[in-house]
Amino acid sequence: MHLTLEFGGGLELLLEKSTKVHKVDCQPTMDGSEGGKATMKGLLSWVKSNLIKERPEMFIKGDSVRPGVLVLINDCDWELCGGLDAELEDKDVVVFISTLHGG
Amino acid sequence: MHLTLEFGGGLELLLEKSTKVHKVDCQPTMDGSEGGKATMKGLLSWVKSNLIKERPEMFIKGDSVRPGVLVLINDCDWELCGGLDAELEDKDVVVFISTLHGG
Amino acid sequence: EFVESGALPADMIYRYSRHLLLPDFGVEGQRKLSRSSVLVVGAGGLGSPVALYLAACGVGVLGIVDGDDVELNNLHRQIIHKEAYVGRSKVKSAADACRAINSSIKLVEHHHTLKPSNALEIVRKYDIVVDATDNLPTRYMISDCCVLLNKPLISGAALGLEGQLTVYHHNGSPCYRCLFPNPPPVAACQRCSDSGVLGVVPGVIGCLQALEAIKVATDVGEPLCGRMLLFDALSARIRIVKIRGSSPVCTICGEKSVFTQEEFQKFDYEKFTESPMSDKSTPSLSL
Amino acid sequence: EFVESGALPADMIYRYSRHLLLPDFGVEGQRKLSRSSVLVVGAGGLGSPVALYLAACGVGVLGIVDGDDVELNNLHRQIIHKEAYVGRSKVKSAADACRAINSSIKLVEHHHTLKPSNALEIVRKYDIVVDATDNLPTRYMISDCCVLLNKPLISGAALGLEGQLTVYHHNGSPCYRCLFPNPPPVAACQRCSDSGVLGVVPGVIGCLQALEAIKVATDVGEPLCGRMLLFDALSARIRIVKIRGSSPVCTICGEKSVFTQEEFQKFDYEKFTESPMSDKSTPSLSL
Ligand SMILES: [Zn+2]
Ligand SMILES: [Zn+2]
Repeated sequence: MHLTLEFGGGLELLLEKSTKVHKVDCQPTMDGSEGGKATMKGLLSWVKSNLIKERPEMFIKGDSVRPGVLVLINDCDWELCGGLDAELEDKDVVVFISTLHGG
Repeated sequence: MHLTLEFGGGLELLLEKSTKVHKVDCQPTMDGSEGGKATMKGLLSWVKSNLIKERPEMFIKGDSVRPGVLVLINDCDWELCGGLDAELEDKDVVVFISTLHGG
Repeated sequence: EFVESGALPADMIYRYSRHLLLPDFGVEGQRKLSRSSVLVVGAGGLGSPVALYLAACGVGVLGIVDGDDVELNNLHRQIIHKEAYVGRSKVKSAADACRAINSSIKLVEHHHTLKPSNALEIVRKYDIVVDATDNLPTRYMISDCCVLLNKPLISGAALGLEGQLTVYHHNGSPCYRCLFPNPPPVAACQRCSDSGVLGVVPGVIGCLQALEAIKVATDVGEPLCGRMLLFDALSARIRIVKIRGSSPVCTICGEKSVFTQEEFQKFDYEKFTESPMSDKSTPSLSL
Repeated sequence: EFVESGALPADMIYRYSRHLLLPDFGVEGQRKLSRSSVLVVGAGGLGSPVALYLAACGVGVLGIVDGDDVELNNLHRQIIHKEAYVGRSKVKSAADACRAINSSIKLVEHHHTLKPSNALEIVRKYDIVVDATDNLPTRYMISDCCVLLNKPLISGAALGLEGQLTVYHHNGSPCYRCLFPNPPPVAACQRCSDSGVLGVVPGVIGCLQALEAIKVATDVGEPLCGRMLLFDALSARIRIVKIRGSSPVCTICGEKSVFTQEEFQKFDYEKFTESPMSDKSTPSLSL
């Protein structure tokens, strides 16, 4: 499936060339098959393996994102869409953004 | 078809209760039939008849919008989509906004 | 306190005439503003435009709290401070600048660092709190304090070329702990002094904070409750996203919260976040 | 002119350290800023934050042009002016405020109303122009002038509770005439003095104008070329939309344009728009 993944608030520094926007084609199902349900859980695992180039502990903690990271599916907090179990559809936009503290 | 129409930059003053966002169900074809092509030309005529409550000359001039009004179809200048002949699809968002000069 | 009732005084009508002409704002909006009190925590990059615009627009009482002094390397973004104030108190500098543009409002200078020991006493006096600080422990502390005292919190942040903005604990919106129950790892706590910030980015966010404070004070428009604004200066993109509401299981604002003012006063926010409240380190630049 | 070459002077390194730390900006960005010159047309609601943030961030030369004097009813939004300057020149007031926050940049005061007769001569001296004016004929005039002299134009506008922003005549973006070849009917030309404006709305747009000017000056990021930002303060919604590019048939910037500097100097912008260039009327309020 085609997904647009965006990283911000400093998370982009964990990716190659600090690129913020990634248009990807992936099967974020639990077993990587085409048939299964694509979930956020599967996507996190895919992102960790395929996009994160350094310090994965700055992105993942346990099987979720680390504290201080907001996850948005189509501009909506993933907590409102099912969190790790949220199902993804073709062309969804998923944003990972680290909260800022400066001022 | 379902359309979201938004008015801004003062154009909302021409509408009932100065409401900016209107979710409408209409057939903006040239003859109002369900079969024909829905175009911006048809929509302008529909808006003039159904939404504009006063001073239509502040919205329409000839068969187009008056000078100083930008028209956006799904966040894109209608000049890039065919102008009056641009075809509309179900769930499109059309914005009419008057340019501001203050500062 | 500042405008008793009925018509506004003639000098106010002239000063705020451009507000009074606004159908959605008008005399009633201006009167509500003049009766409101707003506390700005931090007179830095965010606090500069917040304080200037809130003073200019005519809030009744504007409190500013900051324990730091003005430094030359603040001036690239903290436009409220003049070179002549370098080495002097930020609060004094900011309050003097606000008085110079509007002598008709009441300015209160709190020349301390906000801490659990003094926060309740200070915050209690105000209707609305603006978080314009620069560090994580203070952000948790202000949010907890606003929940305990039931004050709306206009929270902004800026770092590098990005900014974020939301309104906490108002109209069902979450508190900071609802969104971030656990603090991030220390390595994720970048500050302006570590990572830099383009000066005008806190300018944009600070202006938007002043706007949200005005909307909350006057009950005009839809404040950013349950929504967060994400600003990316480099690409000139702004996203306004829907975020979760107040969590029923939040340890601070949730239904079963047992967090008290006494506990607040003893809570060690620096230990909780493993991060210091003050940000006085000088960056080490090798150019 | 202001920084010769090689390393930045030590006082600059300290003052701008938070910019130098930014990987996307750094020493090269700061050096480009210090070598750039920006003209701000209008020292009002938009011009206040534009001038303050451009001065603070360290542009090399900042020119301000405005023929008006400070009035008390400006102060609710024009945060660059102090009460003490009421009745005095806006340009002097704004330049003094900018000098107080950054004495290391060059400030140029143009105490005139910008007109076809003087615009070419003034605009010619600058790299970038910021339109922070408040009326339609001046907006057409500045755009035409920028096309003739090939300068990027950072254009902002604010009225009521709304604002708009784009960058004209840069990287293939349109000029004002490409978008609006014909002026609107007179009745559509509302001004702040007719319709009011919430003070912080031009604050938000002005900060964003300063940001776009910095991006154009340093060639960092993607300026708002071929895009327009639409800001609705009441609902806290911001839309960034795609607009047409420069039109090949535009009478001013198009391939076959025959518009000359001589014609520009004689062009009657007030007659073209049926609207006056100055905005000194006092609103009639019956409260
Ligand atoms: Zn909570
Ligand atoms: Zn053109």
